[in-house]
Amino acid sequence: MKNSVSLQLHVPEPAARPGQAPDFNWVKVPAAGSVTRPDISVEPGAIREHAYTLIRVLDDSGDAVGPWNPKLDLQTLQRGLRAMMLTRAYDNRMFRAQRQGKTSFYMPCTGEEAIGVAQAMALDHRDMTFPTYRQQGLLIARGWPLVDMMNQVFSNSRDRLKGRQMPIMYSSKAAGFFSIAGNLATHFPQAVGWAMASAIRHDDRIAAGWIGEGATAEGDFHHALTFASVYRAPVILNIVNNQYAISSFQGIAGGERTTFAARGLGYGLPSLRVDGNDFLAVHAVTTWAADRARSNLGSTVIELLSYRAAAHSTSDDPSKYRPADEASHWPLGDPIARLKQHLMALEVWSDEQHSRLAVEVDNEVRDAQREAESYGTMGTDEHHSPATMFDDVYKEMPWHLRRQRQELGF
Amino acid sequence: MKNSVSLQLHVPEPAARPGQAPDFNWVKVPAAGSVTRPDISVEPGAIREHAYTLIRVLDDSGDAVGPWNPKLDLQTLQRGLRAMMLTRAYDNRMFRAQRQGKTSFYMPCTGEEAIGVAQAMALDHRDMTFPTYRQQGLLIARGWPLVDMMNQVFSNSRDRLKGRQMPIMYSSKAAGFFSIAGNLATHFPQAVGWAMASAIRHDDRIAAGWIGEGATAEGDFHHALTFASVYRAPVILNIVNNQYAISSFQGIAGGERTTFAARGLGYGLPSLRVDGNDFLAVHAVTTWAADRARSNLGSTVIELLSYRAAAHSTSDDPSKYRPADEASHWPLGDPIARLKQHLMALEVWSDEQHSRLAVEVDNEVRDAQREAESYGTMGTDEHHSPATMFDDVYKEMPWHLRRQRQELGF
Amino acid sequence: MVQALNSAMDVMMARDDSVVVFGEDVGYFGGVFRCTEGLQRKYGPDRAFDTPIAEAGILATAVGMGVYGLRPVVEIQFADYIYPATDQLISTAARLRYRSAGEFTAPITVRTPCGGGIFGGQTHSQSPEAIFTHVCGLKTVIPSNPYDAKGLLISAIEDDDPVIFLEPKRLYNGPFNGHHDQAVTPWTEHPAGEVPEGHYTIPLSKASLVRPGEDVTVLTYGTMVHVALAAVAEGGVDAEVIDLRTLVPVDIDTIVTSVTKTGRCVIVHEATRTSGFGAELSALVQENCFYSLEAPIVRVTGWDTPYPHALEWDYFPGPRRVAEGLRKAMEG
Amino acid sequence: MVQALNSAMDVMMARDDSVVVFGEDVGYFGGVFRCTEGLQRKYGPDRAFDTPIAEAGILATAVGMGVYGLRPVVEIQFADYIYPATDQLISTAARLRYRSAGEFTAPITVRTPCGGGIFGGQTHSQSPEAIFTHVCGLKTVIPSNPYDAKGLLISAIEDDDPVIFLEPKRLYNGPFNGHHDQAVTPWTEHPAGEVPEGHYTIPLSKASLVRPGEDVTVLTYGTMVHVALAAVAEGGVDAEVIDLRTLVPVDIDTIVTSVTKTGRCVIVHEATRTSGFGAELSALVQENCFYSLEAPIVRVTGWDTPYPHALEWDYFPGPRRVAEGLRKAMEG
Ligand SMILES: Cc1ncc(C[n+]2csc(CCOP(=O)(O)OP(=O)(O)O)c2C)c(N)n1
Ligand SMILES: Cc1ncc(C[n+]2csc(CCOP(=O)(O)OP(=O)(O)O)c2C)c(N)n1
Ligand SMILES: [Mg+2]
Ligand SMILES: [Mg+2]
Repeated sequence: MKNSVSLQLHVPEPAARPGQAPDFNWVKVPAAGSVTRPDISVEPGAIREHAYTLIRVLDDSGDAVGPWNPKLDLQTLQRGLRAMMLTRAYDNRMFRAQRQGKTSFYMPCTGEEAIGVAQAMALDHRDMTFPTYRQQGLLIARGWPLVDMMNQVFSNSRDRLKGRQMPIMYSSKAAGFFSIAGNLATHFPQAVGWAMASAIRHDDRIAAGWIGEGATAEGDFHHALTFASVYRAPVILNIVNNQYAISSFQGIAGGERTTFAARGLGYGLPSLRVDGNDFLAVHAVTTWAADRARSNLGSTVIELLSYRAAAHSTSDDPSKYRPADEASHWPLGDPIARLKQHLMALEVWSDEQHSRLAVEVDNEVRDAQREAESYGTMGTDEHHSPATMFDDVYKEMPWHLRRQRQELGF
Repeated sequence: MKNSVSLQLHVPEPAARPGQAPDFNWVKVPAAGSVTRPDISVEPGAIREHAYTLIRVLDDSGDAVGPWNPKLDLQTLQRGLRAMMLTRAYDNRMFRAQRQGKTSFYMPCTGEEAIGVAQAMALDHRDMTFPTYRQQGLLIARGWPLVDMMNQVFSNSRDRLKGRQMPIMYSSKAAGFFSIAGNLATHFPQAVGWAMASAIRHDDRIAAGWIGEGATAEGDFHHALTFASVYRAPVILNIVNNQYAISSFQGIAGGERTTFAARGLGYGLPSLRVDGNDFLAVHAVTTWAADRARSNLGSTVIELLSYRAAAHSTSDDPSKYRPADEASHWPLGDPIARLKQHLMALEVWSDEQHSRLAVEVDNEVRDAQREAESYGTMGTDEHHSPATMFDDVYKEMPWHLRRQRQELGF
Repeated sequence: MVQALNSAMDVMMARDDSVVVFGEDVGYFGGVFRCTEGLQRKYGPDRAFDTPIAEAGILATAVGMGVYGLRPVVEIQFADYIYPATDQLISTAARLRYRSAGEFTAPITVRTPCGGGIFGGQTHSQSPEAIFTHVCGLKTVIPSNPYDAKGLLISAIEDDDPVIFLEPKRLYNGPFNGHHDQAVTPWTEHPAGEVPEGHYTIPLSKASLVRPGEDVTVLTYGTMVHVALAAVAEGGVDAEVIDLRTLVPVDIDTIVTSVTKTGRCVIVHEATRTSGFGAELSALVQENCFYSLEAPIVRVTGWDTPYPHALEWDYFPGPRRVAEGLRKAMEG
Repeated sequence: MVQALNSAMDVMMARDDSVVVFGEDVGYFGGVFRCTEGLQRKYGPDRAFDTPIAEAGILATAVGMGVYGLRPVVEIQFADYIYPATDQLISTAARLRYRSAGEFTAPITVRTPCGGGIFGGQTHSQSPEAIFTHVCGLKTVIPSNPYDAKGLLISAIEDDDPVIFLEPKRLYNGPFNGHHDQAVTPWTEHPAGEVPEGHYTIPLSKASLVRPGEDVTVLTYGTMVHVALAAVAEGGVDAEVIDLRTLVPVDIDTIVTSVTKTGRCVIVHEATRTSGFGAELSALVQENCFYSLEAPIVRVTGWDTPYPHALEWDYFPGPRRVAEGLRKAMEG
């Protein structure tokens, strides 16, 4: 009845470790334009292959090709480029601010800017977003003031979150940007709940959630997909596969044997895999998924294939676990460079314009930082009074918190 | 950017409610023998369709057909039939025992006997099983004494679990039968952990876990599949889709838009959907999955399509939520009747033999019950001393439990 | 009590269309304890519905709905099954108002049957309230009778903070006093069994003095209120029995006033003892009434073991054990 | 302390090939706090490996491995992230021996960094020990120095019951006494910073009397041991400081002996106050030492709020607050 092979535990290993040459041969990159674009009313079962391929619009020469070309007007493309560059400039300055002791912590999204930015632009500004800590691009693309974001990062006297949250844990009801969760994945099924509520109230707003490929292993990922499928919730479920979860490569999250988009198939949800560094492709699939949601066709799962080009956070040193030059070998390139190339291919953009814009956005960040710093930084003592620490635990402060506030001397 | 359709919440509804005619038109039943049987070394991606079809061996006239025919010898078939009939007789008597006040609770597996029994027979007796409360057939097929099972159900003086667990929460290390969990799904990733341990120790024993289709919605289901996929754990992950989770039909668990076997595809696991009332098909797919596991090819997901013919438990009244005569319309029939038909088609079995066997197994259960009752039942006071309540919380009893035992008077 | 709880949800669903009710088996079937019976028929499947078996998913979607602006009332089928939802409860529901400085809130009510006495064994009998009381941002409520149950549940639903609403399942059908060998009394024979039809509230954080007395204070809640009353009656002690009703924020004034008067205190709960809510009560009493105390505070509780199925009445802190506790407190 | 913990695992992996170590980032990288550095290189990827980000999955597979016969040591990256694993911990790990009457057990050790002081905000600073102490079947251990950390971790790994092993992350690199504005002292300057290389154990359930004294007993553990010592030194009170080390089962004899002698008691922990483990300690002390107590027991704890990022030093119960607590206990 049984053979006598001795069993072995398989522990996934990445293609390359520090000291080895980067190896991305295993990343299959289909030609831009090669994937069909079905109607939004398609039966999910008919497009299962879309979970295993890669939707791409921008080809190697920067031309937009194929059925997923969203045919965005020039102004939209330039807005997108600007927002991505602003996001990168913001990340760079905030990362440095941490090194200068102005904040305790920072997390950049370098290399992943197309995701937050293009998706914000493809959604309606009234739609609700449930991001992770790596979608600052959403807030920036929605035009939220950098100064307000920095106030949070600096935990200063104008920090709307009153210094309570770690840096980058933004929250803005006005911007439709849900309070970032420290506990991975918790927000993902909450996005589904929000969407269910919108459906219960016959509203027309939809929700979108983001999750890292690493965090898909949490139970809450499964809860999100289950509830989204059962109730056909109007929600877009985005998986950002940036290859890493702190030190562990995507194989440890379950990416060795299939794609992350494939997860969605198990729930009967249409699942698209997209080149996450291709602004146009990201915009196009997000629009498709949003249209489905708005048409009561339910939820779509999107895997955005990208690469975390920088450290996980200011506390991390990626050279400890991956080849130092791996980022430059990432086969899908850099989202900003690729959109720039596209605009240049369209002959509406030049290197000079690009350099000028780079200076412009950097100045914008610098000015914002100057203002935010005038309200205090982590090092200074300009923050909210310790008395505020007892507010908002409950709507009304109960007796025991009043007593504790007194104990502290307030 | 958005249309103005007003959103609606979709809440799945079963095909028929009490007072309506049973409706199983939505159950697609492919012909027996129509599904291919790939080699165990097949790439999981090559057999995705196996998650959407139904592997069947017994055809309508009771003949065993097609590539999945396990070609079991007569003795095995008769052992299987007997174990299924013994299981049913056991369930019937224990259900009645609850009505007579001899136990506080009981849960039958009526209609699902092929699952526990055929799977126990396809596994090696040294393999470890992590069942739910509806796989008593496993224990019975492994020849575990009925009296011991009843002692647990009656919480009597011979109950090895010392009256601590609710009836039917069997546990037997000797039988390779893991202690039944009250908290659904918790044991499913534990089965994976056991299998990982077996691989770490280069053992040759594999594990098998069972879960109801309702409980697949728990996070632990997702954890099981993720870890099984990542580490290629030698474990069989069985989903018993018996159409109901107490009162809610499988659509509420996410079965409206796809199959439960399809869940496994999202993790790159080969996933087979099988007629759970077809003893031969269940035996065959289990053997296939066990061979894969033993050959270091990793985990297989199996959806066993069946129907919960009786009440969820003695506390349940299914006529409140489903048509009273639904069971008799279930298109896959009854597992005992179908194996009987097969044996008769083989001309090795007769109605008389069958009736004789039915009496024989019922007598066996009756005798066992008589013995078990002699050690006490719920109503009587023959159970373990209250002093034993404080044992086994820890390996050594700490001071506070010793004091509490004294407080109780021991 | 089942009808009272049902009525509270019915009243609130009728008054406020942002109230939605969901959980395992609560829709068409009306809940395994029948508490949501009829709500789906009356308010439609998008206001009262069944969910997948995923307690974390139930809590998570409830939080998301709360963020949207709804007021979800969810059922966890047994309190023993709330653990998969712990992260959603602690890390998000309880912390959302704080972490967003009041912009996002989760005004949810989590109903769940707790306690033993129905031979449910270790996974249908637990009383996990202490865990919730340790989580700042959560309120924890346990009614002991139908009148309170309805008034407290309406207050919980109207409350803008997340409330864990524990329902002692042994009280669903009558005021059980711990004498398991005696005939079951139905609520109809109990004064608090009479429940007005419409909307009324019992404020959260207000205890109820269910029996005034001079000699010793009994702090308790849920099923044990009735057990304590029985023990007091049988033991002939002039005890003041306080039904806390809300555990956090607890009604400290009522506690302090009583213990200051009696100088003695017995705490009674069904949950396991170590780090149970009785520990917090004991700490509070000794911090606030130290100089009035004439004898050590006594805790009468479930043992620090899982709830054993067949030995459930040896586990349950019945009237005999409460009476012993009273004696101990009186003797000092 | 990081090296001490690493050494404990190293020693045990070398002695007992059933010991396996896993968790998020613990394999190749060696853990975000570097506690498992080098173990994968030394013992291979099937004895020290990375896991998917699923705390419940980590605990569940650990339980399954325990059932098989291994002795898993798992890391939860921050104690704040243990909540998704609550159900596996409470419903299975803690209950398995009981529910199977000893046939199946889960001899697992769950290591996890706890406490604040590194500007981690509300989701990297929590001290959830009270929850585990309420769960019968679990043991809860918190070391306060490298020597103890190694000896206790070896005991935990060798123990046949599931042990929650909380590592105060602010102590990883030195004996932090709460004076956050002073220079960091490394462990090399502390006597307990010296850690023998090989195998040795510190028994579970034995407290350590870190400072004998006559006037008041301080019950504490983890980081707060050092804060309490600083407060005592600065306040000039002759306090007896007890480092509990194991919370459950707690060393009741050491506690009772001390409080009976001093007649006063201050309990110090970093966790939120309400239903914290201080409540249980307070209850135990007053139950066992009532007639010796000359003043109310004082609790000095974290506030009942989430741990606020920028206001962390207003939240942290530092030496000033502990000294105030001592004064209060002395004045009565
Ligand atoms: C519940 C929980 N477990 C662990 C962590 C610690 N942690 C923070 S980020 C991270 C990696 C997440 O990786 P991924 O989901 O891929 O997102 P990415 O950082 O790549 O954007 C981990 C393990 C956490 N925050 N929450
Ligand atoms: C965590 C948890 N939640 C809820 C329950 C209550 N419960 C017991 S059985 C059951 C239905 C399970 O249905 P399914 O998984 O389909 O198994 P079946 O009963 O059909 O065999 C429920 C909800 C439980 N035991 N554990
Ligand atoms: Mg990632
Ligand atoms: Mg079922």
